[in-house]
Amino acid sequence: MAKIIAGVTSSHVPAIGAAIDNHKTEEPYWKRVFSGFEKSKEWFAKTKPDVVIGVYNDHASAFSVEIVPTFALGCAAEFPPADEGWGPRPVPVVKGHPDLAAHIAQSVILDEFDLTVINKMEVDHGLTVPMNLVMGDPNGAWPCPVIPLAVNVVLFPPPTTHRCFMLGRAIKKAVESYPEDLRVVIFGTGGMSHQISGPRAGLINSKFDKAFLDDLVKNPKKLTKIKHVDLMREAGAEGIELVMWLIMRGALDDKVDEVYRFYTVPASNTAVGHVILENKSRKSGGKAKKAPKKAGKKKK
Amino acid sequence: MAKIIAGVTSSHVPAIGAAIDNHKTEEPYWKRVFSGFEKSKEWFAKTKPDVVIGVYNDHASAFSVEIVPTFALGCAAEFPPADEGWGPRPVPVVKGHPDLAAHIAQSVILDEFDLTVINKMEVDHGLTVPMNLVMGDPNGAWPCPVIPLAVNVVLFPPPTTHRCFMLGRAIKKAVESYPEDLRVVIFGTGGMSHQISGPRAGLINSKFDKAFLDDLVKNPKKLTKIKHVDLMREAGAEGIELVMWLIMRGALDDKVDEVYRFYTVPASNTAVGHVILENKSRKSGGKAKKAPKKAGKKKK
Amino acid sequence: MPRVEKEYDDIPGTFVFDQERSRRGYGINMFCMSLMKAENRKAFKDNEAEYLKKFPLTPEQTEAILKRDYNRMLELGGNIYFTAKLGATDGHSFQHLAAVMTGSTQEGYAKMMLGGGRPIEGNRSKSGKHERKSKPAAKAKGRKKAGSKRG
Amino acid sequence: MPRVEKEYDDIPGTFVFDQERSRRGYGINMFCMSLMKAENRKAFKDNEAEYLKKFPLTPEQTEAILKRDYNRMLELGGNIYFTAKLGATDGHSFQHLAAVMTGSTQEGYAKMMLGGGRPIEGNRSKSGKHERKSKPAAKAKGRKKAGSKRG
Ligand SMILES: [Fe+3]
Ligand SMILES: [Fe+3]
Repeated sequence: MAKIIAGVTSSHVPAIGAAIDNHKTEEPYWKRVFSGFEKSKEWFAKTKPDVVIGVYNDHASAFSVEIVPTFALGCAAEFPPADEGWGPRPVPVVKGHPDLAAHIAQSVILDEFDLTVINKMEVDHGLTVPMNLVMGDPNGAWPCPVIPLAVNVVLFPPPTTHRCFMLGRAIKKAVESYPEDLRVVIFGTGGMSHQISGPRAGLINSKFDKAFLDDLVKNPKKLTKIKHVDLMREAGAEGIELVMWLIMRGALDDKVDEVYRFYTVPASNTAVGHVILENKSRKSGGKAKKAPKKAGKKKK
Repeated sequence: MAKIIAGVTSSHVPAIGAAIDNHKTEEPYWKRVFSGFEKSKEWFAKTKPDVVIGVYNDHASAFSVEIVPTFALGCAAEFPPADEGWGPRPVPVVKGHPDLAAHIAQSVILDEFDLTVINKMEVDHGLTVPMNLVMGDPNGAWPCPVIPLAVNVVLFPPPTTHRCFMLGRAIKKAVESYPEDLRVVIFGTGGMSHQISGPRAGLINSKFDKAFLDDLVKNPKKLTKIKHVDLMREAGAEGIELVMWLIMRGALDDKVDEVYRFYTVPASNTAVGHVILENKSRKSGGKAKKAPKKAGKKKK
Repeated sequence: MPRVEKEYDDIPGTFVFDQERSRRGYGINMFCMSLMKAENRKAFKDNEAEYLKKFPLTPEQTEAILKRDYNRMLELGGNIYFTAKLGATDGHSFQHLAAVMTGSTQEGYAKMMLGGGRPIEGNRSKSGKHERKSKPAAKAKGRKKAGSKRG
Repeated sequence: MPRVEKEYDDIPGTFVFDQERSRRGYGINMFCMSLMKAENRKAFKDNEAEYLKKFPLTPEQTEAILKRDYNRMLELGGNIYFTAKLGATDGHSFQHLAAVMTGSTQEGYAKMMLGGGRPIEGNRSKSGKHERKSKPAAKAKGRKKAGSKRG
């Protein structure tokens, strides 16, 4: 059976993508940011997940105001990088995992999440920047398939933190009922505190961010009570992207090991927060030999 | 404050639209069908709602397999008729109610329904055929604005009957918190038993349909326990459209008056079922003078 | 991954359009969607085989479309709400398509419908385990069990 | 219907993109989306005023776009994720746009960010009722209260 073994959060600032694409990662300003992800790349290379579920928000790239899905799960075989106004990022096409994605879609819809199923979509920096940061230089191809889950945070209101947490729970259940041994890592991206619009742009609330990180690890249910207005007030208008981190957290066990944390200000307009959380139970699932082989069970 | 005063269900067979558009309503075959809606037209003309919420399913007209929203609420100012392969139906453009639609969208998303907000959409026979049947000949313009709510029943799985009922409840709450006196009627369309695909096409289960109608009126919670596989088995593969009737029912009071019922077999491939349900409390809401005027309350 | 058997596979004469079928039939369904524009309908009718080359179709799928084999289209991942647009392009009604898919003449099918439609008794499941203990399936002319010809 | 006051209207220097704003700014945002294609960016740059005629824009909206008045675009229903595509078309970064919207030079803005960003103290609410009883807002150079210039 498949299993979610770990969760990763990371901000997804477009300027980070530009720094990578324009080979500026060694400049002092950017080195401060990228050095915080060195350990993450080692962790990812060692962990070698079979699939990543990438929770992110589309920034008016795949979805305009004509159609705005609250939760859109990418079930396609591939997702090309979007042209966000300066040409598509020079990164490989993101390969999906249509079988697992279809299984998750069916499972969470029957669990009463009103998913939008997507079979054609371009993905923007919201997904690909964290992939760069955590997976490293793709060098021609990303190391594993990624199932994109796009969450609306553009048109008010986004889903509540509580709803996001519960969707994470439903995704966990869905993955665990998939009849193939797969080790899955889930990314929650966006945030931390930032406002990139209007006269209050540049807002940073590090105290809020650090408390959010602490609660995310140890007391996520507390975060499921935050109202949108308070998130926007404390973490900036676009800091509301933090709701997505709760999907990641809901998909993990109640108790997790925090194996890494990094926080810095600023990257461009934004506070960068990043944690890696592992399920304590991770060793019992996935490819471990002791897990009974249930895949392929079917009637004659 | 706004109020849902009544609910209407009706099948939405495309051939009924063709019969109307080709002036065949007086032929004996069709007269049997249309005569069942005479009283409904009188009822609608007398009831004169300010807005209709039209729950229907898109038949691969607005949504292909590229993007399939479970629940998509039309918030646009207008919705042109779609060209389903024989040219658009010669009916007027459907005018929406953007203010009420936006209010409902915000309210139900905060109540944890994962709505897709739509600001551009063409509508197919699923919406316009029941409008013809209940509103009568539009003669240039439909009598009131209609907010389309498109429900996925094409790509398996559709939302459960229980989820649909609960969305109805959330819509009721949303409408009742809208600060303008509006009398709203909600349509649930599709069904009843029919299968239009494959070797089992033509399936009709009148016993099931009649029990469904009885339960819909008096014991809707029983219907919230039906599984998709049983709906498809008993009412035909496309009979699963019946899930949408539960949204209508959930938006009404627990106890309702059944003011009209009509059932006939066949219209083309389908059993036609139609009921009109009024809230017992209908007289206390809407434009009644005794309702306190709360609209327009705002800070200086 | 091999197809995991679904509970609904036991419903006779029925192709439930799930994501597995949707993926397989992507080309069929996107072709059918294209017929929502008059100019595309004309281009298709002018040279069907040529028009179909614009879509990712297997040779079997192309053949099923050209032959208007509606059941085969469903088997290959088509969905009726999409394929109905091909029917509309040909000037056919849903009832015509239904007759074709059940292996009936349109007249015979229409007669079955006027007689109350295909009965549910005997048509609930392939395995038979969902049949009720009510009276046996009616045997009236034109009211036949699903899947007698195919599927 | 008149705009019903929202709780988030009390957040200073902030335009929350709700459906009311989305409807108003439809033309601005659809114009910005069109800039996701290189040929459209070129057509726009070749003749901006002419290109804008293809979208449902009010004279105020057209003027705000031509003048690159990013705050005015937000006021008129634009959303930053859309208007950023106009910035990208001009070769500008998000940080440049942020500097413009706060009335700073890009250098001054970048310096504020390097100094820890705009502080939350004093920037929680217009009404002041959401401020904490902690120490008063820092007064460091470049760390200013939002909305001092507009909004
Ligand atoms: Fe973002
Ligand atoms: Fe239908």
